[in-house]
Amino acid sequence: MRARVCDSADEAVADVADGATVLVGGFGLAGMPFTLIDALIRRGARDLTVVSNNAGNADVGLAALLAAGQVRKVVCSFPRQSDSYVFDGLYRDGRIELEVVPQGNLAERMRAAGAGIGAFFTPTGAGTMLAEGKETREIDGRLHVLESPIRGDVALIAAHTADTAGNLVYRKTARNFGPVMATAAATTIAEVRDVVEPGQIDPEVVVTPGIYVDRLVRVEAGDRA
Amino acid sequence: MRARVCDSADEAVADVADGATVLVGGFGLAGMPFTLIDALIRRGARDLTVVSNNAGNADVGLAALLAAGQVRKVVCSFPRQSDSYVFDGLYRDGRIELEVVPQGNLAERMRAAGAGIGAFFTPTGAGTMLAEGKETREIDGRLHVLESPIRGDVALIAAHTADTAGNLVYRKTARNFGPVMATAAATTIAEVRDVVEPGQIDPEVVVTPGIYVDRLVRVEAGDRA
Amino acid sequence: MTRSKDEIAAAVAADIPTGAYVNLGIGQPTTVADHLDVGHGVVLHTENGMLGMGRAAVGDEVDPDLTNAGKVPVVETPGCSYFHHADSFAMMRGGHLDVCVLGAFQVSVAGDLANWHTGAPDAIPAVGGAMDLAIGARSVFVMMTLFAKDGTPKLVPELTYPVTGLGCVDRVYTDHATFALADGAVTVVETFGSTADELADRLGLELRTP
Amino acid sequence: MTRSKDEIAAAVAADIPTGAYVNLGIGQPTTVADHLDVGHGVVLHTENGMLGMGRAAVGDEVDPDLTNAGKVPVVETPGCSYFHHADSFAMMRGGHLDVCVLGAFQVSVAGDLANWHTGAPDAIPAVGGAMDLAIGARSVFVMMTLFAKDGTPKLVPELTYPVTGLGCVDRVYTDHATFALADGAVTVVETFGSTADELADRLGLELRTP
Repeated sequence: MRARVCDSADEAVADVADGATVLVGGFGLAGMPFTLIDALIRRGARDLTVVSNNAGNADVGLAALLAAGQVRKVVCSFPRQSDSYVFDGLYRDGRIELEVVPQGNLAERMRAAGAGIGAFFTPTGAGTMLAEGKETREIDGRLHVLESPIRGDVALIAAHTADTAGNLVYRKTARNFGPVMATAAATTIAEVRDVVEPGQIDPEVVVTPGIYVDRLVRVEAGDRA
Repeated sequence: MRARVCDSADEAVADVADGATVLVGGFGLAGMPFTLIDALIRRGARDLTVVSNNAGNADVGLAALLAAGQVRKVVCSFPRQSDSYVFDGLYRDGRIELEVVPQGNLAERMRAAGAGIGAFFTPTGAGTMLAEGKETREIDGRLHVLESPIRGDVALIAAHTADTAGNLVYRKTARNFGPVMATAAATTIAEVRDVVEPGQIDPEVVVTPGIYVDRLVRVEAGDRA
Repeated sequence: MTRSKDEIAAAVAADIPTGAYVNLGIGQPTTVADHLDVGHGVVLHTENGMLGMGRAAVGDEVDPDLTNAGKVPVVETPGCSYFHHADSFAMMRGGHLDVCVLGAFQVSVAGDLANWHTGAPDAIPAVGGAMDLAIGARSVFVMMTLFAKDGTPKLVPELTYPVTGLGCVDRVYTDHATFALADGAVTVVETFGSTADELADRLGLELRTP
Repeated sequence: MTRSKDEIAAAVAADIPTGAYVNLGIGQPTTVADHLDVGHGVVLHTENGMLGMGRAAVGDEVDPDLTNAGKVPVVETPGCSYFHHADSFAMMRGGHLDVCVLGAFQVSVAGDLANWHTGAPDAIPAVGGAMDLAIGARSVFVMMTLFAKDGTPKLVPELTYPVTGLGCVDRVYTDHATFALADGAVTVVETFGSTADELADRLGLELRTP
């Protein structure tokens, strides 16, 4: 169904339920959907599983969501950063679960969810403690591990421009996980700096086709942390 | 290594060896690399395995390569078309082998080759005669079949514009298999209508990053059949 | 009176919700587009890498770089997009299309589909995107005549033709009736020129009525 | 005299061929860029979705939407391109990068790499793209000190730290020597301040000389 342009971020996330798996775009701060995360904090949904590359920086965005006590588990590749003190504290206090996934497997597992691939053999992580308990197989003389899709109930992503058909374009390395997460969630919500009419984005340069986008929220550039 | 702009298509395909697996872009005639195929016919490499969506139309492009008797086996999704009489004749005479692969598995198997995925479980084709002899597994209540990567020794593709860093953009539905095949071959050769300097293609709109492209041949729009 | 092909296409179109993402395959099902509000209410996907496909191109609109899955030149609609083949089939396989419409040689009561290969020893097999569409779309609609030219039923207890996809068909639109398939049972939605009982007799199947 | 960090970086750079596609990970290895002809001879890949990454951004060049894998703002080079994360890691895993340069806690004589986790019970595990880089690039170069601060060798018979990747390291550049690893054997390429025999003694390893 066509993308719906919401009046507010609060409206966009109003049905995110307790216990939901939420895919959160961004690599560090680039591409992080700050406005949607802030709305999710106001929404107050709890017991969330968050899938994101990092586990929050400083006190903004994902870190603020963690600080609000709404997240039960983080699935990410790199929680430990110089300014990830919110996560660090929760983790050391035993108040949050952590599943570390190699970054390429994290991306590929979400891609598999979006692409209808049931499971895939990857050499990444094979023979390491992150593959413990998982099926392995030697293929062409190389050890592979079988990895499964990661699906989201909802994806919160940030893009640059959308049209009202839901097509998205991104900006520079802020693209990162957005296009993959958009395919992997039952409901995808994108915050964008501009919303234009269908036909105003060249069909050759669309990165995320509108079929993957359910809701749009326009944010002012100044809304960004 | 950086893409090399060849003086001619003949130079570009000069090292395609007998017995090579050649990925050939195009869906029907759209995106078919006519100029490179004609050069491959002049080159005369034999005993080729061709991977392409179709098995040639009328007497041009891939059909001409088949007619020249250079192809031992075709791996494709849809050989039977109203004007595929060259293939039909060879096949009925027992002079060419055929492996039929569901179109999405064909694309995904080449994507796996390019992406370093050892094998993947797909629901497409599971339980059909095209999955006979292949490993199957029920995942989340659904039957899947394990499919393996398809690698090429060389990919021949057509794009619209390249820069000398090898970055490619395509045009409309002529994009089709080009970007996937470019990732799946040891050597990728692209015929393009224009070659520009690095920086003249917006980095946001590059479809095939230059890392996947080894050789470029400029063709006049009028060179197309 | 049985339904004409055009009436069948119109019936399929009437069951496609506004805003749906739809793939019409190749051949007969593409005529469903004539009954859809394409480019506004409904968005057409074509397997060769486009969402927002428009109608057939005419005259100067014909562009060899822009065709549908049947290699017929088409036009763009506002808001369309292009993507490569792996992305296009990821979209199909990943369950993102709301509806696809396919022709068939046979459909079984379990929703198994046969539409890619007659199994005849001299036939050249060609599958294209049929298996991907069969298992990928949220709803799979089949358009076909209910009986082959020799009178043999095409809605059958079990397939005798090679399988395209297992348990994938949701609705079957034919000249004689529309059927809904679920949980191994066939429900007659509406009939044309026969009663449900008469069809059950001719088909040799148990048919439910709504 | 042993080599300085900058001399190690220069030695790594000298072994990277013109035209190579290279990933320099995060941290110390990124200093190799200072010794490369980036944007002309060598093309840098960054895991967060860019090929043709340029130098660190300064002043008005800083753009929060354009960073390297260490989240440091960078600039574009002509001919660069952007892509999403699954495509970026497909590029890495698919063996398309010529060289990647990584730091390490330990490297074994078999080329096994440990660089992501100390295994300490109070450490928060964080792997990032290290495992993808370790198994993906055609050549994996490690930059490290040859001995830990307590004097323990970091080139070892077998890893005691958790594995990042098995049999993946091709060359090890250290303050004391450069080593080439192949087929379970270690060859000393050049030494600084010690002889190969002295290093073999300190490491407790059999070292070949070219």
